[in-house]
Amino acid sequence: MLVYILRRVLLGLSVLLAAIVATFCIFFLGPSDPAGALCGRQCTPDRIVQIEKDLGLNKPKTEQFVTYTKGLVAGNDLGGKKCDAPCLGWSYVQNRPVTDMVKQAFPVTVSIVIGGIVVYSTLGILFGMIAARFRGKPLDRVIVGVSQFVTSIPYFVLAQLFFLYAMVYYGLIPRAKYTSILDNPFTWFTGLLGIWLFYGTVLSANYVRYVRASMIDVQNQDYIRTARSKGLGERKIAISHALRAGIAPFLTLLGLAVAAELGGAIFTERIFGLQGMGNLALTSFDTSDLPVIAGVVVVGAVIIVSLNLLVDLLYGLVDPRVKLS
Amino acid sequence: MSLGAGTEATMVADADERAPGPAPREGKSPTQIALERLRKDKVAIACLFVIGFFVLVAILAPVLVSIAGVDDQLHLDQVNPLTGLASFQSNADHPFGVKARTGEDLFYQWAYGARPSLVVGIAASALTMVVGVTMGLLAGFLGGVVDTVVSWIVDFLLSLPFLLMAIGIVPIALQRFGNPDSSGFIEEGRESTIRFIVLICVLVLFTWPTVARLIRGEVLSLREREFVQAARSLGMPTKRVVMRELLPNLTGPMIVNLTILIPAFIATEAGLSFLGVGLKDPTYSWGQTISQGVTFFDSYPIWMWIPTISVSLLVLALSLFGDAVSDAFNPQTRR
Amino acid sequence: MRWTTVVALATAGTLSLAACGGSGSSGTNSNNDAGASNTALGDAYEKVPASAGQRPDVKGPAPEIAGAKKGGTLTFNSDVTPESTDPSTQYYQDTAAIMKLTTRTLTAYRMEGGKSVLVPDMATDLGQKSKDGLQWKFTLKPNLKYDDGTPIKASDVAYSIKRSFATEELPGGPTFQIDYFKDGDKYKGPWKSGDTYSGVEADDAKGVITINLARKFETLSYFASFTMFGAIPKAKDTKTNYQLKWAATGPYKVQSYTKGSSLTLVKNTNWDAASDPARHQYPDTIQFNFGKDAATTAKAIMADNGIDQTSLTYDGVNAAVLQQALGAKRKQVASGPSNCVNWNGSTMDVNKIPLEVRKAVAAAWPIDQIHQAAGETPFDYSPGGTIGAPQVPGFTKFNLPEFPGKGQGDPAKAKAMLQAAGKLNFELSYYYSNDDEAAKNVNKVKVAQLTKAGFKVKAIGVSKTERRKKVRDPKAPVNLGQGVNTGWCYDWPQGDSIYPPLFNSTLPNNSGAGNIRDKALDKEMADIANLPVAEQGAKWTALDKKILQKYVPLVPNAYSKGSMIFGSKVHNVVIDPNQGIGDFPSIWVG
Amino acid sequence: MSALPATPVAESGRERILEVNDLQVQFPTADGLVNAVNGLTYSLDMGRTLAIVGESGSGKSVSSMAVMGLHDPRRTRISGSIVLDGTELVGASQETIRQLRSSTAAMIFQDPQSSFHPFKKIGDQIAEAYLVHHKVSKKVAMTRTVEMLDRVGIPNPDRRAKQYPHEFSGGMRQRAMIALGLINDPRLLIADEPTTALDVTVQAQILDLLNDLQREFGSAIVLITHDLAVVAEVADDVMVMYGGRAVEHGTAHEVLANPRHPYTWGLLGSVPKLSASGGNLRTIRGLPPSLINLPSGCSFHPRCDFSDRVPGGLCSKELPGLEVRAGDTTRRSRCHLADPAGIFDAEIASTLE
Repeated sequence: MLVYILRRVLLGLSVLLAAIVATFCIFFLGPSDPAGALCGRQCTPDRIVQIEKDLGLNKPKTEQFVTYTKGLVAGNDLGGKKCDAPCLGWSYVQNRPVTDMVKQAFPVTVSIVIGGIVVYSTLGILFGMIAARFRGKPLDRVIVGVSQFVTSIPYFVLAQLFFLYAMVYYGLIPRAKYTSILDNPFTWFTGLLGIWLFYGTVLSANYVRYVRASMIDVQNQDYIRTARSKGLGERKIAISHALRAGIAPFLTLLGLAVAAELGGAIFTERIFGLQGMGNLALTSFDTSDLPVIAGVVVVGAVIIVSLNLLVDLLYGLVDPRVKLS
Repeated sequence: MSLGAGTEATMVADADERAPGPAPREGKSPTQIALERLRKDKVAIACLFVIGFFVLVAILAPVLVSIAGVDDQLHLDQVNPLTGLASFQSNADHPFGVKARTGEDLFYQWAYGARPSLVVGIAASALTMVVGVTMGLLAGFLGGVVDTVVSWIVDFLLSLPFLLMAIGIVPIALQRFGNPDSSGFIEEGRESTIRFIVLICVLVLFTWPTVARLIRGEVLSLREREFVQAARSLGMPTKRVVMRELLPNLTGPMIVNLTILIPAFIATEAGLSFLGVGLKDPTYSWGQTISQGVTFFDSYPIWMWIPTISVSLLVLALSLFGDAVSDAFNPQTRR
Repeated sequence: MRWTTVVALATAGTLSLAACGGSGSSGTNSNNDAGASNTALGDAYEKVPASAGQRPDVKGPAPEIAGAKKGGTLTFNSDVTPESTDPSTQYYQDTAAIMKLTTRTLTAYRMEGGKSVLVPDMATDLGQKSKDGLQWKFTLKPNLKYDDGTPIKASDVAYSIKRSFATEELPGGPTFQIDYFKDGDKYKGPWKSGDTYSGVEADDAKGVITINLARKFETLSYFASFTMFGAIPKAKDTKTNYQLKWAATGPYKVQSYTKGSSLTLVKNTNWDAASDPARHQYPDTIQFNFGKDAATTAKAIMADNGIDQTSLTYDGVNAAVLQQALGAKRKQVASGPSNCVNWNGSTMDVNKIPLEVRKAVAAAWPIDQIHQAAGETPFDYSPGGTIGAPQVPGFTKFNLPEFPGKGQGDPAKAKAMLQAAGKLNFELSYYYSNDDEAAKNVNKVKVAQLTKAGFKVKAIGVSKTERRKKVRDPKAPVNLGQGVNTGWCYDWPQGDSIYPPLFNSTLPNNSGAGNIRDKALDKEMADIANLPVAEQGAKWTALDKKILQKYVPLVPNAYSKGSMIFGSKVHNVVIDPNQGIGDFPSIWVG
Repeated sequence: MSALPATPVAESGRERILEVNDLQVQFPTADGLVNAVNGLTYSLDMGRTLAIVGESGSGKSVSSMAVMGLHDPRRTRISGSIVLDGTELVGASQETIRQLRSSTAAMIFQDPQSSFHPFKKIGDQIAEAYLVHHKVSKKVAMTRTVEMLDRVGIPNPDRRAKQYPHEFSGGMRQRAMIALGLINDPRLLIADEPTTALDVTVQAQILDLLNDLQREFGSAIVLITHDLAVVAEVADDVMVMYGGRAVEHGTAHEVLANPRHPYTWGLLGSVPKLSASGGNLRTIRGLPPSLINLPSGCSFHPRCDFSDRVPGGLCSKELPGLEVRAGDTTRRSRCHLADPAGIFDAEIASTLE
């Protein structure tokens, strides 16, 4: 198991490093004018030169990359602007370390995503199992039909309508609000609950059919037949034999889907007005604040890689066979 | 000891006896059998009609707009300058209404908007399949270093946040490949072409790894199967093994995947356009229209609802059809 | 130029954020139809008298607002996030309005029946000027305190001013102090050049701040209302992080601030109402939420449920609620003139376009269509045909027949003018943002109309960011829409903050309007600026007329308006005509 | 269809454990109704071993699974009668059937690789079966499990019980499967191809084991196989199935040495012989019948080389009954041929040597 974990961690690290290189290449080697953006309104050519010097933009790209990577590990001092590790660079527009901005946005996005994962995993597995159990019956048809329907409507339209009708016009669900879990776990929970329920429910529609197919597939497995031939009751078979096997592929899917969830969080943050990483990226996109976008992408990659790692480890717990591979 | 080579294959399949699979029939490939099943599936046929309808709309867009007598010009006189909205939702001149303020015809944008949805959906998923299947085959069949490298690339690409990357890549690609003239002028047509290509590339780039992973898994299990082993031990060239033995057996998962990808891409295109990094004028797309119209969903509902319903219907039809295809290939998961 | 959202609000639903702070848009009036049905709104503007200028004798406290209640929470939602809340660098309308709640300044505007007048705030008067006009003294009122109870010293104010010279560490603020103050170009702020600066001196014992000038600055009293003329305790200065937690001197102090997301203000118990003639302290808590989608915010406020009843937004009247705002929910809208005048991309390079052609452009300019295509509404503008804003004290509003400030333009007449000048098919070239829905629509209108008028049009679509650079590029190979191309928002209500920044010949190419190079004009502007403030208005009016007629550097399109929408339990929302945004300290809930 | 009490081996004195009468199993599918078992009748006494042989799709597994009640009742139509140890299973409640599983009738599945749950320890999986039917502690059940693992010849049973299926070799897994089958001392053991996946030496060991266990417990065994050598070694009786019906049913000696049905001939003919040096294997021509559209008359007639010897095209018109034919005493067969024994002796026997 230890070897397995080590291997996974190493793989994750190598992937992360590559993600950093790729991000750097895309965002810093591309044509852009960071100094011009940072220069502001009383801009003179001298000032641009000075800013470029401050930010090290006049140096060769390879050196810039080394500086960037070094900043991630050990921090940087950009022309008197102190940028502590992990330094993701300096925001041209906001005149702040990117790390500060990401630090602010990070817990918001992670809260949304994690809460969403809990809700949609629960609902997805629950409804998927129910549908599989009542395969071909009206209940199954209703569940599958509704999930088909929900997944077909663009998420952002649903979110807008939900926000306006459920939260604004009729006030059925309290307006979303983020408070740090460290400040007040209770308001953190109540503030995000509405979003989790909505986001999780909509997303679960994607997984209901998957879990259902997976459970049906499991039902057809030889070992379920064996369990039945032992004289085990159906409930016991469903919970102790089928569920465990049916969840394994779902876990894999979960790992794959984290990237997509981060995307979903962008729409969620935007529409529900939460200042997470997606909103941060969009704002920075609008002001061409490339270091911020790059920072968000790098941190996004970290989230994906670590959640993937977590899923892999969980998978290792569920399926004893992976320890060998 | 066995009953002899002639019955070997059927004996292997004996395990399926309990779960009644397709009854053996002479001279029919799994694809043909699946097609036959599809033909009998009423839902699948209905979905095909819906899909066909939108394909026709896309192809016949110029004809449709000329029948409706609408164009892509501004019609400032069509809207109330005070509220910016038209007084009608739909009339004979503008069956799907007009946009706020500018009075641009929405039927025109809807008809032409069908094109990018379908083209993106089909082109991107076809490309994704080609790349994904190729890489999956290479990794799964050749194994060794190739497998390690491809699997690593797959892991790497899947670790990048897709939407964030898309948001970043689009403007950069525009600047890099836009070839502006001395005054920074990028022709409108050129820009929308670039956006189109970038969008497809981004979709393909971040989706092929999923396909490759799946195909690799399939190939790994197929590789151990008797007929492939036999073909290899007989010294059949790799290319022939792949083309003759592997690919035909991958048809099922490939088609099923394709039917999942197309609606997913159509939905993604709409989402990206909503975020402002998808397609832009003069390439109309439903996602764009939705994102513009969603503000007015209560005061001018037709603006948002027509493209929303169109996208939803198309995606629904495509995914139901996909389910039907998947069922046809794999009756075990049949509803 | 105070920074504001001069560009029209992006069409709803798109996720683009306006780059600058502030409220609404800009504009002229629509066609006659609209004008007729819009009389009420249009006239509302006309009724606003010119701001009454300066009232040096006003003392605190501010007169109670009839019926105002204390208590409650007031919530602001905005799409836009403040760029910097550092008092030394802030230069945005919205941020200024927010910081008026927390930060007292030497002078301040206060609302008197819809008029905005300049009154002494922390200072006892509007400044005492020496005979040669090169030295100004401001005396602090006694017993002023920070929110932690420590006294405010004259040197704290001086320190705050000195910080504004540190443009490298704290970029983005106003720069008049660099231009006007003694050695302003040499002093680089307290970190680089040290604490001693001959331009700003303080005497803590007497509570006097002395400002030494390099040249006459008749409107310094107005400039002294900027937040850089507040007070910053040096011991608590955290340099670039001061913007995240700043010491309060006004009726409210910062309870928590998450940059880009939210700001919570609570009552400052150490604020002395008796000495403050410009502010009230009604709500217990004032909450700001930033980065909220404008359309949903607007819909929520109009729906008027729960917390939205005590919420408001300064994002303007979003198109999504326009119908309601014009009809049933009219009472939830406050709209009034702002400090901006709009010319919607009509700046013409006088060196590249011959005068006759410029006149033809003015004749053809499709003012109403542009407003409509940009999504500008009666809440965003009223007709206007001058460069200066009419509420500037002493300014007399006028309408030249060539510059009606409204209407659809006359392409046929323009074509005839071109023909007469032998300039048919003259090429007009300009940049527009092709990633902005409204800008693209406006461009379509322009191309159609100008082509009809016999011009050859080369419209160059670039990204918003790219365009920001291009329009200021001195060498840009285009002749239309360069420099200060959308319009101008004055920093204080006097001509010296309008005309010289636009037409001075010493300005770099494309950083003013029209690239006029005329020494005589420079002299004329300088002469007017050196007159006492009270005498300037009429002279600027005449100059405005002269510039329009002689140079035709731009086509005035509209006087901009500021608009706010608010829930039914929000009261006394009045737009400050000098800021284009509501006067936050006088709003109450209940 | 014969409605006679159908026991070819009338050996009284032994208790009858299983009696299957006119069993029909059908699966409705989108392609049509699959007739997997069509009127199967047989019975089995304690202490005896019945081998069921036939090609894929002949219904041998389906009929045995029906005895265990393992078909999904929602997607299967079963009619006829299955009496297991005195209990009628067709139409019985799931709970009744559940009680009988493993305790009265146990099944050993053909693919031990997939028949064990991959995520659970072998010992736990076997002990689970004991716990269902015995009110004992987990510890007791585990002791019993280890005992059974030892019994079926698994070395280090203590350690092995704590391992996962993937850590077992094929033969070991099969032994564990048998241990699972026998843990509740079932009166009837159904072994579905228990040796298919194993190499020959292991095969022999497993078969010996089954034989030993049968002797020890006196259970009845139904052995489903396609391996006629295995049949010859362990079976008392043999039933040959084709198209969901029994076509020949008799003692092992009768059926293997003197088969009376052309299909049995075909099966025997397709067994590779050690003596035949590189000679072609004989196979049965054609493909197994479609279970949706069974051929009219005798299901085997399209593939039968001898149907032209039956006059009047009777083979394609009328289904022959499963009857004791002239010259036989106990064995029953389903063929229109007037003198199958003659044909076998004259034409077939020589080819089988």
